[in-house]
Amino acid sequence: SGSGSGASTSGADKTTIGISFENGVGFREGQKRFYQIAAKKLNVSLEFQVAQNDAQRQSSQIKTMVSQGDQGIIILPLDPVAIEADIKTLNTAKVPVTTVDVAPKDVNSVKFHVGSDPLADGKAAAAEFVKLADGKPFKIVEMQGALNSNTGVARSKGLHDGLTGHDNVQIVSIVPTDWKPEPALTGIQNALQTHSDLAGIYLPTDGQIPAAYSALSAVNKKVKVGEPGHVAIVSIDGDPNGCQGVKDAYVDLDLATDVPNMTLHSLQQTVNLVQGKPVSIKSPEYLPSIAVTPSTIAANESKVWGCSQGG
Amino acid sequence: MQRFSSRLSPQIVSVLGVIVIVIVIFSILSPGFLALGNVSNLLLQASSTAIAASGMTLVIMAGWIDLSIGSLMSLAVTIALAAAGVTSAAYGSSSIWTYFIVIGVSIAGGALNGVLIWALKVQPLLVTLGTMTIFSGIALHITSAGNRSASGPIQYLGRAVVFGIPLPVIVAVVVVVVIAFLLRRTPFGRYVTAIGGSERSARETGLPINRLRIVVFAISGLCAGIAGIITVGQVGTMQSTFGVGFEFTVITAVVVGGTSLTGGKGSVIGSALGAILLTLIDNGLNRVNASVYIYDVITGLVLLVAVLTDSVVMGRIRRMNVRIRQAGLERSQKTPST
Amino acid sequence: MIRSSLGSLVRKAPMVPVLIIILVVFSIISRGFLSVFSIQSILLDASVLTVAALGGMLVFLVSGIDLSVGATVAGASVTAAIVGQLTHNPGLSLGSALLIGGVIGAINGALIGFAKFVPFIVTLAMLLVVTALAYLAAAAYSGQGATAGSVPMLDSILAFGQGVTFGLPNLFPTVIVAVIVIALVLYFTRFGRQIRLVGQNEDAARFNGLNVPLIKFFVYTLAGVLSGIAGCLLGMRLGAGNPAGGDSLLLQVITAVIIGGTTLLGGHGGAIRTLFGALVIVALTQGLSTIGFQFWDQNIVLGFVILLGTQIGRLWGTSSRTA
Amino acid sequence: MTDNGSVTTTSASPGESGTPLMRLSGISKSFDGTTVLKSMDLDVVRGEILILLGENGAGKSTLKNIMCGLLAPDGGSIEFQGTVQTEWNPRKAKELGLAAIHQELSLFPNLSVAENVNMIGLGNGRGYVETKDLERRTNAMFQDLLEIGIDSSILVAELPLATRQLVEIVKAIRTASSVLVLDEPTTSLSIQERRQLFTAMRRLRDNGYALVHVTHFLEEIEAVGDRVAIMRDGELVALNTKNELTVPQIEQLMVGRELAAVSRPETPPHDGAPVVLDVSDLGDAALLHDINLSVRSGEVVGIAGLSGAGRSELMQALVGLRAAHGDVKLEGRRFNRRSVVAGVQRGIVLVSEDRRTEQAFLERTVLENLTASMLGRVSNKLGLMRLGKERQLVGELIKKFGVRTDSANAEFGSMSGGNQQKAILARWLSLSPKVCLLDEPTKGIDVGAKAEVQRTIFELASTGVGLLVVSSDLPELFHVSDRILVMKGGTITAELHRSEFDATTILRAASSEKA
Ligand SMILES: Nc1ncnc2c1ncn2[C@@H]1O[C@H](COP(=O)(O)OP(=O)(O)OP(=O)(O)O)[C@@H](O)[C@H]1O
Ligand SMILES: Nc1ncnc2c1ncn2[C@@H]1O[C@H](COP(=O)(O)OP(=O)(O)OP(=O)(O)O)[C@@H](O)[C@H]1O
Ligand SMILES: [Mg+2]
Ligand SMILES: [Mg+2]
Repeated sequence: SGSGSGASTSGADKTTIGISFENGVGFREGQKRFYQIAAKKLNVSLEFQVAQNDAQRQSSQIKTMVSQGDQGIIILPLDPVAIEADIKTLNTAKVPVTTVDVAPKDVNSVKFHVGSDPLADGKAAAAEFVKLADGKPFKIVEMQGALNSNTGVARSKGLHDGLTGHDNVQIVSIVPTDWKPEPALTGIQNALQTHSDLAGIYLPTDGQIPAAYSALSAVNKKVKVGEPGHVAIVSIDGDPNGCQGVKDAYVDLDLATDVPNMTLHSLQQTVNLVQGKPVSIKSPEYLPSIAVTPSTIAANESKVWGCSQGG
Repeated sequence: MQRFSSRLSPQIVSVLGVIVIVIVIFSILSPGFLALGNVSNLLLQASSTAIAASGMTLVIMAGWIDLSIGSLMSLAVTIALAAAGVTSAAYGSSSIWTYFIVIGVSIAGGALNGVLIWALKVQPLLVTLGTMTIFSGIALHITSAGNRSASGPIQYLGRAVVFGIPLPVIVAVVVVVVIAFLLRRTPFGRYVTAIGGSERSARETGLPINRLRIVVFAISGLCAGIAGIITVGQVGTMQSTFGVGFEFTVITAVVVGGTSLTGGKGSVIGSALGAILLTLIDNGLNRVNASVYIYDVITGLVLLVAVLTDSVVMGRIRRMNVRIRQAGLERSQKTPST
Repeated sequence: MIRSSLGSLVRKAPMVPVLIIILVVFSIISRGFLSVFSIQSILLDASVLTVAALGGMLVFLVSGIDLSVGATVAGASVTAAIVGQLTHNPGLSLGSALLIGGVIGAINGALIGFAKFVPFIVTLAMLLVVTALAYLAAAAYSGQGATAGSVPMLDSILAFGQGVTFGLPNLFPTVIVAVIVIALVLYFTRFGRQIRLVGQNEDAARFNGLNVPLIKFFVYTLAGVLSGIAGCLLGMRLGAGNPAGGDSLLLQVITAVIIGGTTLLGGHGGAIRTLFGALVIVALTQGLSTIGFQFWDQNIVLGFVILLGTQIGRLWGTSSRTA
Repeated sequence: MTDNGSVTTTSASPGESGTPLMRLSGISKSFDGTTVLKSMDLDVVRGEILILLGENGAGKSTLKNIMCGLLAPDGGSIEFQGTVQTEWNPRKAKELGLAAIHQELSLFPNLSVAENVNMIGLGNGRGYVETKDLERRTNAMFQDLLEIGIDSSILVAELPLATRQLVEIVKAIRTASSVLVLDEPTTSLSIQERRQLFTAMRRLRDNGYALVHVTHFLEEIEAVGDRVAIMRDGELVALNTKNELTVPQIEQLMVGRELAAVSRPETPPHDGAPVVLDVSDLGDAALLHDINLSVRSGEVVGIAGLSGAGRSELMQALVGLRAAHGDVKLEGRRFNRRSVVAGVQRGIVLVSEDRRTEQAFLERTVLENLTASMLGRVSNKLGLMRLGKERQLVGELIKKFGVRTDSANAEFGSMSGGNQQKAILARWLSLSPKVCLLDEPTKGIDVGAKAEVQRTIFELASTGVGLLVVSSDLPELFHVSDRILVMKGGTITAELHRSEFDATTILRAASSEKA
């Protein structure tokens, strides 16, 4: 039986939208949840296919969806270049296709793309560190998302761009993590070990926040924002860890991806295309992240997807 | 003399050599590399790999292999957290029972490997490849690939510090010493080594191969479980990627430590040193802020050097053995005429 | 007679019945699984895996192991893409991929055959180094990973790779050729015989005047070339050279080879049975995802196939022996 | 098929020492359809050494495996001390004090002699292994049982074959308390090692053990035997007390036909014959030194020596399997870039001693094993195999050398030890060499096959081939050699011509402290 929330419950009359999705990690599961919420709102049924980080499999799964008669297809590209070919096939087959989160190399090859703006997120993180440093020497350690992920690479690039010209903010170490918390833990441990005056930690994903806590508390530096000895944490995603971290005032800044709108718009426009209507939002749409800090979280809680229960 | 040649194994000498070289290099590049703090840091980071590697050494010494440990440790932790009612990435806490569940599941999983090999009559590689896939499948099925918060008691083992020494390090030392003793000094260990030397002879000698296999794999599973609890406790969260590829890290540590994948030759201490070497490399690269792109290049090259020195040292020892052997033979020829 | 010859076939290639079962079961429970289209995509997805697995199988035959296969495939695909973009010459593009594969294999072979290094470590190191270099190259070419480091293939190559002739994906004939060639090499050439003898007993091979180091060197080199070919196929398939393209490949290759019926300890193995090993993996995962299985549930099923698949061969084999 | 000249068993009643300790009745066994044992009956009696004879492939080792529970018989029953054993397995056999010496030694090369010998009940009571103490006890054991001094801390992998065989023997004797089966234990033992083994066996017999001694050396009947059991094609064809049968009768019973004694060509090679192999000042890093020897065309030069003397090493050095310095000349031309391939081209081949590890590809087919050394001949310039030619060639070899196998496609390992040996001889001798190095060529093969090998040796010699033959079987060496070199400690210590052949001289030269 098609277990898991992804199973196609394609009722006869309902439109079925196929979503070619990426490997399940916490953030993706969050997105999935909001797609299902949106699906209820728009009364369409979804069919998820997970590509297991295998671009080949994604390509053949997309074909499978078509052959199974899904009316519209949303793609979360694993490889922005490779996906082009599949988009071309779908376009020639006149199957409405949109992309989400990761833009294809030529974003105009799809009628609609919605995603976050990893470059901007990275820059925002940089800006926060610059602000905190306030001209004084300020050492930070950077966790690198993953080299095979557009988002990860772009977020890093944003961070580095944002820091150029602010030589007082120094990245003491860049740690490859593959989005995993374990390498993040050792990376931060080592940074704290090497630089007793480490002032900030950049995390490309909230999934690594607990690891940061662990490393900090091991050297008794898990201190709230504003209190002496606090090590700044800036992170991206806005998942439950991020939301909670900001609430507890351990995290200085969390850049919450606007998952609710991202999923809603993506599904809405795809349905529009299926129904032969034009897209009602200019493509590509890059949703700005919701920046929340301990002081602003109360006001914005409703906008941060991770704050809604059951994240 | 002869003792030396066969006991103080050359591979240990060589791993130690490489470790020293790596330490020297990094100490030059990054002062304070050998600071007490960083050393305990290193050992802490090496501990879980060392623990799992000790168990794996038993398996490999017998000429078998266990690919399932990574998945098994994630399965054990997943089940334990689920049992404790943790269903989210940020909320919910484990209970003290977590430990019993993890231990239980990992021993059971390991033993299952042993039983399957016996029941299906196929090579361990194939069986553990199968269970590896199944274990991780079940684990992901339970969490539907979501993250799980690992807070509360499950963190004790990973984070406690005793007399200024991180508890995981102490646990690792104990595990390594115990298994090393098992392997070298107990009948059980010698049987395992014997099987690695010649499974046919073991059968003709009447060793209880099947029972031994079950025990060995159970121990390997147990070690993986302990490693799992320590890691997840340290990290404080469990991601769907937890344990993926761990078996490769561990097997690498074992092989770098000089244990031969064909079985019969190797040492637990060597494996522990292998684990330390791997940690050294990462730790050092972190400290000198290497480019993310060259981490793997460096690691790869160091591994090659490690085995190179191994083969060199081996050569010297072997030549020495010949002389020793001849001596032994001379002795064995002096036979009083009947 | 027929029964026993069937039996020996099944003993040699235990995945044949498994594949048949899978196809039958899914064509029953999932409408249109046996459509021309899905067969095509099975063959298409199996192509890269199969060719890479052929190399893995050869290495197993000399009781070695090649952990670098996935990395080599990815590296080759990146090379093909970059060279293609620079020269706009399909021939050079594909040729360079094969060359890179061969070189990587040759280095493995030299270190293992002549320098007597442990295969596990050598190929592991190679896996790490090649992956890193592939990322570096791709990132350098595509301006620091604005596209996660993957490089587009030449359109001409892409067109061929995505194309279908007489209902067969263009890539598949390449695969069949590779399988047949390797099978012929193993059964009808001196080299093939030498591979098996070395794999069975290295010392005896030496005493019989076989040049063990050289043979190993050639085996790893050939495996590298096959990975190179697989890299081309991957590039054609995806339309891009992707440094991460081989990440999931290593485990699939090992699985395909092992369940295909090749033993790790050398001596026994073959090309045809490896093809079926690969087909089983692909057919199974595709079948399961068409009926809406999550990937983790697919893995559970795959695991059971790995465990029990070989049993069918065993039971049938023994029964047909006594028959 | 008990026709042609089978003798009715005038069995010496096993009743002398009461009921037999172990009784096998109607034991049958077949592998993949080929029957190996057909309703075999055998009584094993206390205080008696039963010599079990039979051609290669007669089923002796199979019977041994069944006796110690390693193989389950297809039919028949096993009684121990009068009680029928329902489930019979290695553990049960061990409990009842049955132990065996296996033809293909059951040792662990990566463990020390001490650990090998004491593998069963290693911890003896204590939970851990006292290495020192273990080694002391083991050394003592070798002293008491075989009167041999040995350093039992050495790894078995580092021991010469012969010493390994001794380890296997002690290992078995240690665990045996009622029945001891010895499957060709003497194949690579030197004369005096044999003597010591036999004394040990007699001592065990007098202590009420029952011993079954499988061998191909008929003189061992005289040496230790009490009764003789002869098997042919999986059946017992004769069971007699020691002196009831003459050697020719025995041979006939084993082989099923008359064995014409192989006589050596009366015309010995005249001294004018050209020297085909000429070795001067050969030596290596480990063992060999100052070796000078020459072999004339058509001459058979035997090499005697105790195990460890370096005879195998010399052989291996001559074909480049072992690094060595010094000059080697083939037919007057230098042969210093030595390798097996070059050797085959220049016409020198080595049939090495350690069949299992150095020659056999056990899981490959007989066919592939036979042509392993001549792949060049069964494949063309392009490297394509000429399978038809190969099949035909192999067929001829199997017939010519009387290899007993179901088919050319049978697994090599499924052949009996002796037949494996024949196959390997066939592999090398069919290369029509000019110089032929044979290391223990008749080791573990039956009288019939031995005769054939000797005939082959003489044939080769008569066609002008020069042979260097290592053998621990002195009578055989005397029979085939024109000249005998004695080796000790890695060099040649004596040279004897036919007239001077004599066991004691050789023994002295081989073992005396000063050469
Ligand atoms: N495992 C096996 N599989 C198939 N056939 C076998 C197996 N073991 C033995 N045989 C066959 O059984 C027959 C008897 O073998 P066995 O080893 O008992 O002979 P043997 O009397 O010991 O000969 P030898 O004196 O050469 O040792 C041989 O023809 C051999 O081919
Ligand atoms: N000291 C040794 N250490 C390791 N292997 C040895 C040693 N001596 C011999 N061998 C190997 O053991 C086998 C038997 O040779 P052995 O030691 O008995 O010397 P030998 O003079 O050849 O005596 P024999 O030929 O009667 O066995 C050969 O393969 C030889 O290479
Ligand atoms: Mg035998
Ligand atoms: Mg010898």
